[in-house]
Amino acid sequence: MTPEMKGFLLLSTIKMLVVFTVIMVGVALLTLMERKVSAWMQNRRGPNRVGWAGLLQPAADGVKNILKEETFPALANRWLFLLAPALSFIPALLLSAVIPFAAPLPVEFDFTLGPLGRFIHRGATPMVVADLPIGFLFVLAISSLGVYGIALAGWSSNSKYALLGGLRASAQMISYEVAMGLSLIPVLLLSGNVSFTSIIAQQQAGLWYVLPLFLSFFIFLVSGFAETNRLPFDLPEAESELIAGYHTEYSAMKFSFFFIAEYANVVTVCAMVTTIFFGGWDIPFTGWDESGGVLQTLLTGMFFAGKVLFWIFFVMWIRWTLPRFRYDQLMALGWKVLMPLALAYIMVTAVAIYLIEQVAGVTNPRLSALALFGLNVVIAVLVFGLLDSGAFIRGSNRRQQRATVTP
Amino acid sequence: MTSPSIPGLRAEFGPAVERVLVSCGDTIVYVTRDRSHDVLAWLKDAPGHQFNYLTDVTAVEYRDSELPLEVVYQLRSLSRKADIRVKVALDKRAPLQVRSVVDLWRGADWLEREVYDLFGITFTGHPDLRRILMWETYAEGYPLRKDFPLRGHFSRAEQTRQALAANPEAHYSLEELSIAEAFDELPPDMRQRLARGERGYLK
Amino acid sequence: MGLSNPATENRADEVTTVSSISPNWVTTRLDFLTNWARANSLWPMPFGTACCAIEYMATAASRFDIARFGMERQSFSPRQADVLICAGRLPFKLAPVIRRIWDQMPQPKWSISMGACASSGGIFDNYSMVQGIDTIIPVDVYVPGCPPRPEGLMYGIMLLQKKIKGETIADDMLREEKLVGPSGLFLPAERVDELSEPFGNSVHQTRSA
Amino acid sequence: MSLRTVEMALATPGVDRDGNASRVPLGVGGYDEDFGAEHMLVNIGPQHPATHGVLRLVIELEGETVKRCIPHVGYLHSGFEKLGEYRHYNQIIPLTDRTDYLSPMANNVCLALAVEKLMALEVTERCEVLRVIACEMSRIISHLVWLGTTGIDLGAFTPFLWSFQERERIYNLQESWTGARLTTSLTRVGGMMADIPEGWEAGLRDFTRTFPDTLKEVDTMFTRNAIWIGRTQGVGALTADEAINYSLSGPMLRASGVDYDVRKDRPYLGYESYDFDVPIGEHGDIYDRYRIRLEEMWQSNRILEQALDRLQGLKGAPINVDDPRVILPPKSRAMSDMEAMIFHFKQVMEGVKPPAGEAYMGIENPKGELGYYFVSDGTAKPVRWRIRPPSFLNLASLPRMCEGALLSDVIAINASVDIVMGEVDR
Repeated sequence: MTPEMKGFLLLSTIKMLVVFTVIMVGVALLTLMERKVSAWMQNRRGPNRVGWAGLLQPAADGVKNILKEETFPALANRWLFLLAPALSFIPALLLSAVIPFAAPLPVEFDFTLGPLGRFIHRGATPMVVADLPIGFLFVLAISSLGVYGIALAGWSSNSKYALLGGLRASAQMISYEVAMGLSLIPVLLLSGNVSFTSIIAQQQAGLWYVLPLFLSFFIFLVSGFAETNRLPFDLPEAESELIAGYHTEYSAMKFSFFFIAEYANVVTVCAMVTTIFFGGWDIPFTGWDESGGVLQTLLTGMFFAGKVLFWIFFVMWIRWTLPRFRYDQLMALGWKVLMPLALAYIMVTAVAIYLIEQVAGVTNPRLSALALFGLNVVIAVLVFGLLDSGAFIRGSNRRQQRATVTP
Repeated sequence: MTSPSIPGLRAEFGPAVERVLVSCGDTIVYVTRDRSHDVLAWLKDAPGHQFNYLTDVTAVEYRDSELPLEVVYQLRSLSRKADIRVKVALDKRAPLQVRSVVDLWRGADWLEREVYDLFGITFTGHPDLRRILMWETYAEGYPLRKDFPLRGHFSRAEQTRQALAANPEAHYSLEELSIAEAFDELPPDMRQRLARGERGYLK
Repeated sequence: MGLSNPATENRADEVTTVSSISPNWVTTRLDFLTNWARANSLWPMPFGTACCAIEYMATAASRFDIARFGMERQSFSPRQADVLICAGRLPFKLAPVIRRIWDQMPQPKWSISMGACASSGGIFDNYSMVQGIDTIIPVDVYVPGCPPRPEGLMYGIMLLQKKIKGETIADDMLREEKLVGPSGLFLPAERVDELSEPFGNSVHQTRSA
Repeated sequence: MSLRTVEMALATPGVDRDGNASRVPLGVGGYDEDFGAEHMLVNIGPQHPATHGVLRLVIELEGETVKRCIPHVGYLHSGFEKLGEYRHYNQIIPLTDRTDYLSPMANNVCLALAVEKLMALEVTERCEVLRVIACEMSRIISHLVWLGTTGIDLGAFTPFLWSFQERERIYNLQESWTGARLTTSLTRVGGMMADIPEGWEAGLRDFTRTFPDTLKEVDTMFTRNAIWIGRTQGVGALTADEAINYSLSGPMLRASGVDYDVRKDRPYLGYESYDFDVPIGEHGDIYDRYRIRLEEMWQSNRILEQALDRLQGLKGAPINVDDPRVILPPKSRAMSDMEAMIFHFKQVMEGVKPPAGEAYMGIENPKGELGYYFVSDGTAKPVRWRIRPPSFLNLASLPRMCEGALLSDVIAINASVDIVMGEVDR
């Protein structure tokens, strides 16, 4: 093994450890954040008895869950029952590997470590565990694995609530997978690349994609909510109908794994939204390139975290505000609204890009992005006008007019 | 003042209207058991009366054990804003039976089940007459009868034992969904199993 | 359900031996950690039946906010719950249900009997009401009141936390539960009579008779 | 129609008679070797977050469509009516608190009115106004709980806490008047337990002034919310004829377009002299029920304001009837005056004795028409105390409303009925 490869491995291991730790601790703190945000919205205090302002509450919950009795329902399929939490937990963590979380950091070292030999690394290191050239394709592929964990959990529990939850989850996640994938194609058209690093670079050069590709962003966000089973799409664990849905029969740490997976998924979706539509770690109007130093990496990292946190807050905000969809409405929204919308949007964007870049010959990325933005404003007004008229979600078409009867 | 419906009622049913009295401004009509359903149906639909709203069905047992048990129907006419109370006296020595009025008012369904549950009065023609408040295997009797002690017939220990033995999901089955009609709809194999007493027995 | 199993041996007369492990530094440190975590993360299983359930809801709402104790995750699935809060009266028809839920909860578990009806039957000394849920499941804390004020319930919760902090993993009898015998009683019938003579206990029909 | 009773073997599900574990069949009906059953039975309750207590629903599902829904009640049967036969009339009042524990004060009022009808008593004007205030406060807090729990059932958690904040404010008023937050035992036969304390009107006036803010907030959150509308409109609809045939009452009946409100049509407590509107729905679905309950809270607020104005003119007026048969003499007189002491003694030991006869008194409770039916034989304890439970009758229409709905709709429909199990099961 060459010293360069060893250096690469060393760096990757360090990045892996850092990301894993940040995600795990972050998820723990997110549960606290969820509780605090909900408390804030409901004029409450939220946990504040353990540690300063309740900061140790996740620790208490974690330790308690580790020490709690593991239950196995009689006649549950034992192996699948055990495997399901892991199956939903691992993909959630895998996803965090491909998202760049800061500007590249110039690292240089050259040392020898006893029997391990020489480690060499030179040049800028991208701040991502694995800078995959397949970018968001990997994310789409892995995130659709998460459904197995949930469906298996629902099936193996030998409980009807769990079964219904699992069924709902698989239908819902697979449906919205389609819309999610389609919503990313305009991104591909505009950036010409699926790698996150180059998408960020493109956004630095032009505009954040939320402006030229607003509808993509909207569809992606809605599908993201559905993918993570958060309100208003939390049908798989709809508390008032299915008690706890697919994890009804899970106790202790196995239940915690589902919990962690859910929050890790939220983090991933928010990081994806940030990376694809909000410029990733880009700080607008700075135009820093890869020549920056440690300070730049730190600052961009913090900026990235800030953006992700905002979206996480947004997710929680929605959760504590909106009621839940019904199952058929959810499916109608996915298949009858979002998917055709995404398909039509692909066409419109493709034509628009062709017109702007080939026919009009605009080469400045910022200018062409601005032109697309103008187009998007028009489309958004049309689409939201249609949605608001209540043709799809409202269900008012089910309502029959009836004369008032006075006895 | 008696209700203006009384003359019409007397003219229509004659001796079936046993007596009429007024208490606290409410008119009470006693009718015989065999004509009770006819009287109620007539009161519901006859023009000029139209007691279309069944307020309540209940029963009364007096402390004097000689007095009959009474089934009480509270009727109301929503359009005329009038009330009438129809009573059917049931002799305790005879079987406690009266015609069900579920075919007139769907709302009577649960009310009659409740009267059956708490007083033991059978409503003939009721589609699904089961205990409603007490559980199906409740063995102590009919709680609102005067010969039923406040704390029940059994000791607390026995009550606890019986309650715990009553399976919370015993009725979690197709048979339970609608006991009166389920049997005929059951698949043949299940019917056979039931007949063999594998899940229970028919009586 | 674990109920039909008759208690094969009667432990009532046995001398309770507390522990096989003597407390040492390791167990006390571990005790501290486990008890701290358990006491501060009591996820309630709200078994709300009647009036007390409304006061329980008030306790969960903004003004009193049991979220401060880390209790806002109401586990309606008993598998994820730590403390069963029986809020309200318990008729005999519901007795097997609460027993089933208690059996479904994983260890360690505790229970709070909220209100007079759950604790003793309250004003409902009649044919339909269980005279205290402790004839069905073991109870850790009784909260008096009809219904108890939210402050009362929170005091009960804090008492339960105190109780949890006094537990030790060295005590292997801690979670042992006696099963109900074939007579439906925890003690043999003669012993109940003996204990309740000559006046009977508060509900004098509890005699084995 | 034949009547058959199938008695179940007392074996634990999942365990056969010999104690061996067995798999509970997930479905029923049309059993097929390869694909299993067509239908699935889902048991909701008695302990379930959406059953508002201990209701139990057995639902037969085809996919997620409800084929049949069978409610099972009685899990909170507390024997109120039996207990009432062993109590004096005034001693029944604490029992009424605990039937519909979401609106205890209105229940107290109903009991007092029923016994007063039995005894042909006329209460004083101030007492009437105070009882109106009690009824309307009850209506507001009961609808608030309905609003919050329905929000939870449809997935929106936050309005529950908003409504409980408002409830806490009414709890404070109730507490300073009656001494209890929930179980008020407010009325006595012929009067009230106590007059309102000093400065209480100011507190209620403050409430009536600020309460509409919360209503507006809820209104913005739900009334035009696309998800809320989609979940509620056209779901669980009942026609007017069906509603009457099922003996529904209260908001359930009015949502179906039947213009019937006991306060308007059989006025009691001088309701005819108050200026308020009765909202009527037209579709009979969940959305109309929601709109009606929301509007009723506005109207109750209006009535409260009018009642407070009237209370101004009735300062210092008596709240109890001047009748030693039913009202205890003041404590100071009972301690010093022989006659008063005898009355006190007889009242406490023997209780109120209405003449033999019977009376039915129905009032417009938040849930619908609550009726108390008393049969007296001239002794101090009723022969029969019957509660006409509005939510019991409203709930009986659930199977009809759930036909063809989805599983989620069942939860929403059940929430829209606004049941309180203490009253359903009594």
